[in-house]
Amino acid sequence: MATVLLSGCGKQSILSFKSPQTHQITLLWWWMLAAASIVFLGAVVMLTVAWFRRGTRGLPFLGERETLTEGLVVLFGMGIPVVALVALFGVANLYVIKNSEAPDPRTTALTVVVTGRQWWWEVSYPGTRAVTANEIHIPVRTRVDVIALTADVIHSFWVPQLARKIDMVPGRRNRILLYASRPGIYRGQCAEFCGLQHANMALEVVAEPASAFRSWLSRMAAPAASTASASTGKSLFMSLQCASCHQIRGTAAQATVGPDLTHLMSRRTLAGNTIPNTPADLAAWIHNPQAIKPGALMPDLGLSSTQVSELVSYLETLR
Amino acid sequence: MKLDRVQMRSTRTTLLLWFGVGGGPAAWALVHVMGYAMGIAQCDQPAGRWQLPVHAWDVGVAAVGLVIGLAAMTVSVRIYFATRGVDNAPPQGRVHFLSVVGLVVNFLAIMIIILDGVGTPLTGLCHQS
Amino acid sequence: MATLITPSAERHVELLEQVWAERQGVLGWLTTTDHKRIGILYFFTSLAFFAAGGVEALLIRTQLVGPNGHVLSPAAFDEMFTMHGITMIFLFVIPMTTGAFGNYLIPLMIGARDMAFPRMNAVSYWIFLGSGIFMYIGLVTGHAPNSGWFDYVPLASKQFDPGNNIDFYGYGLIFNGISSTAAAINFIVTIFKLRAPGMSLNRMPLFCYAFLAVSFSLVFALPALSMACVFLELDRQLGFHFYDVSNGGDPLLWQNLFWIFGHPEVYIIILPAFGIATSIIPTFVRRKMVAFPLVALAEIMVAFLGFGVWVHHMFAVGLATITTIYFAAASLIIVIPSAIQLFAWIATILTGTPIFKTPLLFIIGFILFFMIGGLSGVTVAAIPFDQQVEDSYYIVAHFHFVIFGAAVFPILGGMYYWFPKVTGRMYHEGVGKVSFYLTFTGTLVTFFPMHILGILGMPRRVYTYPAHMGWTFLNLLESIGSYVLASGLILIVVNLAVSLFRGPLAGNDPFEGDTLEWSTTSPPPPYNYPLIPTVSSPYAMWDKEDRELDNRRLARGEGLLARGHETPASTVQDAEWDEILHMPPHSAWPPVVGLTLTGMFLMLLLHHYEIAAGFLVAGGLALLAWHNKEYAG
Amino acid sequence: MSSSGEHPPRPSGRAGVIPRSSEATTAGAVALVARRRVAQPNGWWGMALFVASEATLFGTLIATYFYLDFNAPRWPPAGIKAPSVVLPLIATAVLVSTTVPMFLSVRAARAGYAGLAARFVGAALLVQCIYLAGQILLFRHDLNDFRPDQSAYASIYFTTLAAHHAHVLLGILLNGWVAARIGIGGLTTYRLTAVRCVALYWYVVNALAVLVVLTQLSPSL
Repeated sequence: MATVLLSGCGKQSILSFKSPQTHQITLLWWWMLAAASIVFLGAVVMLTVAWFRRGTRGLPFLGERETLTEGLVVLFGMGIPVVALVALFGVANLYVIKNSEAPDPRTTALTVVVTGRQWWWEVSYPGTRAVTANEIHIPVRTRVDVIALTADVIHSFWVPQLARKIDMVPGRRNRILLYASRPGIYRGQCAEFCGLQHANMALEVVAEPASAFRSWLSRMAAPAASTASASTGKSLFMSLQCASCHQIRGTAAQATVGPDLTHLMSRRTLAGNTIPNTPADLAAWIHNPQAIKPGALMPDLGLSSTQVSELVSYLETLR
Repeated sequence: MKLDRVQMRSTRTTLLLWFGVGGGPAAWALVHVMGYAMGIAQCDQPAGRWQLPVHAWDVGVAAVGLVIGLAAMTVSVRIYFATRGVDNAPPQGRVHFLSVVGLVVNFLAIMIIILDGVGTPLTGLCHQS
Repeated sequence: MATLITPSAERHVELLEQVWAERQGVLGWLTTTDHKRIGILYFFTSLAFFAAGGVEALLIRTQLVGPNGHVLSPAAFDEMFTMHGITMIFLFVIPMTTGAFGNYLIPLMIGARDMAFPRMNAVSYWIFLGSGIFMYIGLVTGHAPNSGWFDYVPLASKQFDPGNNIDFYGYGLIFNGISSTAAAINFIVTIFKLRAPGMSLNRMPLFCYAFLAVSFSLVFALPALSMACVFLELDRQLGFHFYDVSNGGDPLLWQNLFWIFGHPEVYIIILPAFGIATSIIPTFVRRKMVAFPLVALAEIMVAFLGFGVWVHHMFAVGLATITTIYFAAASLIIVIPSAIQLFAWIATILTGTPIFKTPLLFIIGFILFFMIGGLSGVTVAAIPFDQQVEDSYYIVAHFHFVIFGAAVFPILGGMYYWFPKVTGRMYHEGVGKVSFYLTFTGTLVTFFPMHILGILGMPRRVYTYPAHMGWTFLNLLESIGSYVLASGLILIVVNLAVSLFRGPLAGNDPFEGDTLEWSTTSPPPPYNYPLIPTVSSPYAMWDKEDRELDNRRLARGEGLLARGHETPASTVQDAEWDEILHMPPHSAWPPVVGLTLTGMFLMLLLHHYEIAAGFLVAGGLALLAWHNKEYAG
Repeated sequence: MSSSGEHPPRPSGRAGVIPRSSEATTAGAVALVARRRVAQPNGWWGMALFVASEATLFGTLIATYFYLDFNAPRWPPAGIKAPSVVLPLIATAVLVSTTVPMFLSVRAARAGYAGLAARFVGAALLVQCIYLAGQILLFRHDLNDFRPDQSAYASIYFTTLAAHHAHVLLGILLNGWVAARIGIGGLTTYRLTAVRCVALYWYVVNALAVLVVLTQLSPSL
């Protein structure tokens, strides 16, 4: 247990911070933990002493003088706490907060709009056509201004290793700084209860070198490559309800209820980071979403396995 | 000065005593509500309907609150010394007891008011936390 | 022992026995206005709800015992954690502390013969019972509230929750609030006006200070919740737009109103625990509390400051720092009254000569758990850290240490402590100790790992979690702990249940307690005291001269007050004997009023607004009939 | 510490007789009790706390009103004209004027004049009924202009007013009850307390009326 804590392993541990902001918050946490432990142990010691001296009245060494005892209560109950709390107020709420506050737009190089939806994340890059889902790509060591919106209920955007959380509240345009000191993939999860599948509403932040990011972004902005090979699957997609919820840019499918599938196969996972994005998982998902994510808004269309495989073979072309 | 039993029951003493107990907390409540209302009014308005001098107001209100709090503190200190060493029989016991209550209560209220008054000017206007 | 009977005293006591004779049987319990009987009704009702809430908790823990659990469906899980919260807060802790402990003990501790408004006391119980049943009808019919006890809109709006699940919550809490408000007003007036002559404010037991603080919090906090729920139902039923952002409303309005109530609520839950602790400690360490005035004011001050910290539940919604900083400051300083009390308790135990009997053990557990919960509470008053762990399991750990570890342990200790007074029999000490160690370990193992889970990034209110997150072991540990905890609680019930029949007779004052309730017989007679006791300190039972004086006065039949259900009323500050009141013996109207209100809310829920209005009128008529019988006061 | 031999303290500076309120059933005895006791009766405290919670309730409503105001781009929103000032202010002034007869009825009751007290309450009752009737007409008139399910402004506007009118109605019922009780049955300590409670209720409702009307009219002020 302690080793888990200290090694700071775990994909969402605030202890394995990867940005100056989370670094400071975690530092704050260690200091508070240290102070709290001292206070707690002090109390335990006093109670232990009380147990050993249960036969004798008064304080050890200091005796029974009531005013002295009351003075100690004032010292430990008011004097020391006031000092500690005022210090904490200064450090946390006046200093550290400067790094966790919403960033000044002039100091950020990139803006990403993340919209929470039941139960997935829509990610778009203003100024480009790029729209994707549950996967935020950012250039490493770059200050990114994330605009956190919601399309339905309140969600909360939380990638513990990179930043503190921010709620996505209807009618509010909340902002938060996203910054990754090191390339990597950082998991995040919705932190505000948002309904049946709150548990399966996760996302990944992919921090990559600027060049890789730029090529990814241009790929995302482009429409789907038109492929004749999977035409049956394609026509199925358009004829069944699929097209009434999903968008595939460059085709007739233009609905924006569900995630944009233009570059579906470029994503690592499906269904809000619930299952990996392999043809087999994709088939299982299309065949019966409710079995994998009960309550999810994608209906069970009752497709035959041939229909499913045709759909999958088409979707596989969306790279 | 020392208070005798009659003075202790007098309306004047009673009012002073309860001001000594409730003054600081009331002042804090004022500062608190004003500060929150100002912040919401200025920072959560969708269209720029108004520009409020939030920083100036926050400090000003905190100053007023501080004055009230200190006044209440003074009162309870005076009563505390005026009734020191009495036995616990009413009214003097009760008066002394309430003066002690006033001392600590006002101390706490004043502490918060100071943190507010010092903290807000050091905070950017409408920086989303 | 106060009722040392001389032949002449005997006559006076017999007279009182006739005057205060209680009705027998079910009718007696239905129409009773005796604060002790009402307290017992509260006790068993809230205990039943505690069991229900506990079962819900165990189901939650069983679902989370490992990754991808299938014990509960997502929908069922949401209903479970919602009902768990509502039950534990509104149907267990508040009715158990104010309803059961407060009702039974406050009049005894202040030397009164009943509450200030005995019939209103009864009606509070019947309304509480009605509201509890009302909300559980939802669960039984499969429409339990399902968006958390905090019930954030828009998730709770008609659009996203079209069933009537949320209506059980909205109407249920308005309904429940009536009961709590009535009870709170009753406590305040009782403590203000019915204190035994001589019990001036500075001679009042700290237990009463705690309950005074709680009652004031309830009176001023509940309107915010009731109004929030009224807005919610107006939005849901009649299409109003309080919370609807597309028509000028604001979902944060709900959060503000809810937490303006919700944070004082936290102190409403914890303060009675402080009160119980401050009455158990002096008895078992055999000395008076250290720094009496400081502890008294701390109890009041916590309740007062509790009204100014609500936004610390909203640090992550994106408010401006310049507004949140006010609440951060208040949230930090509110720690100090609690710190004062903690060190006062510790200093009292340290300088006294403690006997570690079961009740004191539970208080020691309470002190340790309250420190853990309080210290983690300090950490979340640091805005950036709060924004990191908010809505993670760290918060679950924090408030369970506060409202289970710190609020419920004194309740359990108090059950043991006052069991001999209420039943006249002694519990089994050995089994009691075992039950303490079980519940203590259980609580620690269940809730402590939650801190670490939060730090490891596990969010709250998830019905499942993936296997690869490194959360599995700790969740398993917690689930095991929850079963240990449950076994401990069951052992307590068994101990008390068996002792009720097999326990040795306890006598009036088995622990040499410090407050007045120990001076009367166990269980106390309907009139509580044959004569109104003399008081000259907060530790009335330890003023032997006063008790002997009482016995002499009883023998003389002085101040007997036996012309009817009489009790003295005294002045608010100095408790000087001011008038003699005549209390209502029993009344059939309180249950009737409770019934009409239950009917009204059920009809509102089913949209039969005319019938609901009919029930309202019926209730009004019942009140009219109720006030037809006049008692002074 | 304890004070041996001390008898229960009597009200300071007055005769040692402690009034048995329950036995004061004649006007004279009631007046005597009213003179004798120092503290406010329990019923008065109960009512004081009840109206305190009611005041908090209105505080919530008014706070909500301004919270929504602060969050709105226009207040009242487009399509709803700002409320007209004159009539509501006059009506409120009329209601507030009933504070006087309520106060006088308490004085009369304390002095033991049952009939007089009942008549004062009756006078207040009459004015209050007229007020409520007028307000209901205004309310219906507003409903013709805009409906509560139209916007957040409309919702809080009508809810606040309705809440206040409901409190006036309750006060009217209380007044009717207490007037009948005293007018027919004469005075008892219980009824004296009742008059004082109802009067206290009205003082607060009248004060709230001023706050509510100022809130209601704030866009036009």
